[in-house]
Amino acid sequence: MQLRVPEKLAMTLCLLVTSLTAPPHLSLALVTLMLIARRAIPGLRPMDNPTARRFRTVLGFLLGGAIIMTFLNGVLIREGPILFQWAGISLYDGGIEFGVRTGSRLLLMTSALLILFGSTPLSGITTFLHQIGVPIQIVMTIHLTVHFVASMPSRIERIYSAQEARGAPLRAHSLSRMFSLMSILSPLILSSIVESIERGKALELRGYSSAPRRADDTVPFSSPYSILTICFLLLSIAALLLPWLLG
Amino acid sequence: MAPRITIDNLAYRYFAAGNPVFVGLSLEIPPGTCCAVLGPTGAGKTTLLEILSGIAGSQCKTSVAEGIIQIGENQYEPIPKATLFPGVGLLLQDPDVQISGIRDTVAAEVEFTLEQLSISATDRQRRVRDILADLGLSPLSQRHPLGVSGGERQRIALASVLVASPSLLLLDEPANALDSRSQHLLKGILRSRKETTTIILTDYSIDFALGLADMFVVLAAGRLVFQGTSTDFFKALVSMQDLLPIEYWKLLQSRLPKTRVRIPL
Amino acid sequence: MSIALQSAGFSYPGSAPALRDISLEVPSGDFLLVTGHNGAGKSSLLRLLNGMLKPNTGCILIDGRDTKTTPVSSLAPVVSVTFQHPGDQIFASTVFDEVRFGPRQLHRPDPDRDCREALVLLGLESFSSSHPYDLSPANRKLLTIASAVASGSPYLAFDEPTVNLSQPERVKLSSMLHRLGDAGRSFIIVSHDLEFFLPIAKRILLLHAGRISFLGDRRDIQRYENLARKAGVRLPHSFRLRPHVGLPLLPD
Amino acid sequence: MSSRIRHQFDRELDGAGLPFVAFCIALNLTVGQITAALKLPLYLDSVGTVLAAVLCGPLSAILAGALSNILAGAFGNPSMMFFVPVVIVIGAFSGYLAKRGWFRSWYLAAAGGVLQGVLAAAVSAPIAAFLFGGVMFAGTDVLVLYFRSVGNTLLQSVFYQGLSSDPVDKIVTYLLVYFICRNLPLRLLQRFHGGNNILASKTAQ
Repeated sequence: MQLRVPEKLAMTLCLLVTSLTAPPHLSLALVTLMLIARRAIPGLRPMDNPTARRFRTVLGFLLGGAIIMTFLNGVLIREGPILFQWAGISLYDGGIEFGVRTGSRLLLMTSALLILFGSTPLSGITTFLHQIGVPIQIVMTIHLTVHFVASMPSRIERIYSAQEARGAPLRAHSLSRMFSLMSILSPLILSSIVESIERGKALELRGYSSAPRRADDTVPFSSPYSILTICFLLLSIAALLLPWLLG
Repeated sequence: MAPRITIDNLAYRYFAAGNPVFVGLSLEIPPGTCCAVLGPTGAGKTTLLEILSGIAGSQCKTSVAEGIIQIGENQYEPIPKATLFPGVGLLLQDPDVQISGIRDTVAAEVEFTLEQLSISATDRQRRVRDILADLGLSPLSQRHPLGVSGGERQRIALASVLVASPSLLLLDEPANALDSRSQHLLKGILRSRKETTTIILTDYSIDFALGLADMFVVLAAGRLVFQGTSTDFFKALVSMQDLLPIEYWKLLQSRLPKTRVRIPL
Repeated sequence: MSIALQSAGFSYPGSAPALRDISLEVPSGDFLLVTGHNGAGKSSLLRLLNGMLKPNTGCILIDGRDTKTTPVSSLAPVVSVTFQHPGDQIFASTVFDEVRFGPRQLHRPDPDRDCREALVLLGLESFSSSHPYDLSPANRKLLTIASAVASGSPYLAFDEPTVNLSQPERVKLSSMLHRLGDAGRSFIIVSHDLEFFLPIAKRILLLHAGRISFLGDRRDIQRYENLARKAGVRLPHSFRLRPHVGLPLLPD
Repeated sequence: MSSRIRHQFDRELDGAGLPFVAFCIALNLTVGQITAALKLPLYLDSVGTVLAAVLCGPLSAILAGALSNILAGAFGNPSMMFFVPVVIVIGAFSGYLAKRGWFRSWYLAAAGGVLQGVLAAAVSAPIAAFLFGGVMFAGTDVLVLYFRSVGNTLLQSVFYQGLSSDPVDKIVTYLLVYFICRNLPLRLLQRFHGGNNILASKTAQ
């Protein structure tokens, strides 16, 4: 089964709404379901190895964090009956329950979003956004941002070396490091402003004008609302009403 | 149709209180000419191109201008207020900036220019294919536009300008940062466009313009020092000594002897 | 005062060594031109010199101090390294403040005087209250060079200082190099621009695949030329033609 | 989108504005690398938003903020997406301050930073409390737990935790933006739609 972008977006929306309203065991069940779907459904598989690796790290980190937070909550939030007592440390039911609820919610949200962005190229999402009428400026900004983000670390590194070589106190006590912040941020912003102006010229010279001259003949959007999309949207509404349904 | 460019008594400054970039500049460039604008740093070469392309009028909100500019049939008083896309194309000095970075392949990057015009998708793709073939970029069409060599990047930038078929093509220091092979290639491309396009390019030294430009304009500190054919330019260079910074004049002089033999006198 | 590299080697984590077994001494008053193909290790060498990178093998002694144990900030008064892109360091709102930053950070006794002298040396004195971004790109490049000069470090290292400079700025740069060279300052210059630097350099270092392929006096240029051709670096035309018209390879 | 907003949006995101807003977003997303390298206990993750507010205008700032969090969510920490309302408030508020001329002197900018910090803490507290139970998987979680264990409600605890860090962070952000923009040459300032926010004070000097 090949999922298309609108279907995946509707599915993610549905999962996000559910994560906010569903009880912990349902959330955890859905997380498991998503993990299976990520392997089984081609449209949800990660695009490449780094994405797959990131998925595993983030989720693993989150799981570990959730367990620690649940424990800490159980110790520090003294509500409800004591579940467990050992060497002067008491675990309270209220805290544990709160921890489990928050942890499962975060797990579901994170896995839903990670699967969406791990399996869909950004250009697929932006094309969809443009087709449903999001202004072209926003779509272009997203693409340019991704382009800039990729070049940022090496740029910061270059500025850092250049300023350190001039004697900027980048490793001194914290007050002078505060001042050094200016000597790093300033060149970064100044050179980017100059670059933005040049890029802006190039864009306008190639016909970009902020008053939109939208190409009306972009590939027509065959049918944005497939049965699957509608199902997921309806499910989202159902999920919204979940607390009321469960009483 | 290649347009005739007439600049009449142009005065320009970036701020009302700032130093003037141009004072009383008048120029005439016949249709289908390749005109080289020479001059030392700060002579106003880039500003002239930016004014003609309309980008100065559109972006420099505090600038002050006087005079009349005529490009083909259109008259602007004093200068164009918005970019004259697609009739006028300007290739900026730094090709990396001209490549927008919002498209993943060379073909899509070049096509982006046409998306601003109402042209059908099939027409767009045909024009992109043609221009890439013209500039020898067809093998790169599916590569990432920033993952190619410097000379190729500049040709991609040029393709993204030329694909809109401007009848006035402006090039800012196109020879900068190009090795001699790429320069040769670029010259060939420009020569083949002379019929249909008026070309104005700036060049710090005259190496690139030699053998390509039919007309030379020399600016110094915003004033016109010379305008005329290449033959006249070589004759007049001796008399420009007092009008140009001495180092720059020497540089122009030093570039001449090698080529003088080629000029039929 | 001297800089000494003792069989220094460096590799970025997880990749092949960028520099291998580099032994080199730069005595006071030297003018060392570092050449080599892209990726031959030239910029790594510059970063090793001011302690930004620490050698994995061997050691680097700057003024007798090991860079591995000395903080970068106390090496800066000895070696001042300037990188290629002016945009990476310019942050002040006037040319004067920009140039004064270095001498101030290095606690020089009279930063204002250092700054004025450096601006005069590079012919930028008339711009001292301009905004750096109101200068032409070429003058902005000279501005970064002036910043290094003003820092008063006896060793000045530049990465591709002639890129983007046109004739008048080149003249200013070369007069600065001559005057400071006569005053006893030492230069380490990484550049492709042999046409500009061969006539003024004292020694030439050729790096090839992270190793020293040639290190010697500029008078050994013939031997350099043979090795350089193997390393994919060619002498500029204007030099290669000289022997054909009966001139020595290098002008004196 | 009403036509007036649309018009303002088009004006702010003109040729130079669009790449600059993209840069501001990239700055928001990567400024953490700088503070980490300098070992400063600051986030500064709205410095790009405030910069866009001053140089381009309020709508650009809102866009910069919203896209920063959405992209941060897409590429790293998905919970960032739920704080989009917070950054929209930050963008709108700083855009408003810029328009009213709060970036014309350092003390006004600092005062704006304090207000912004309190506002940010107030808006993010309900989201952090009700959606995440105050758990953000950061060092600050311990602080929230501390406030709770001494008897505050969850919402209060999250708000106090926000108050302990946000105002300082925003003061530094605002001052940085103030000093950087004040140092811009007129030639560059005039290219931006919001350049007038500072131009007036510069030409007056």
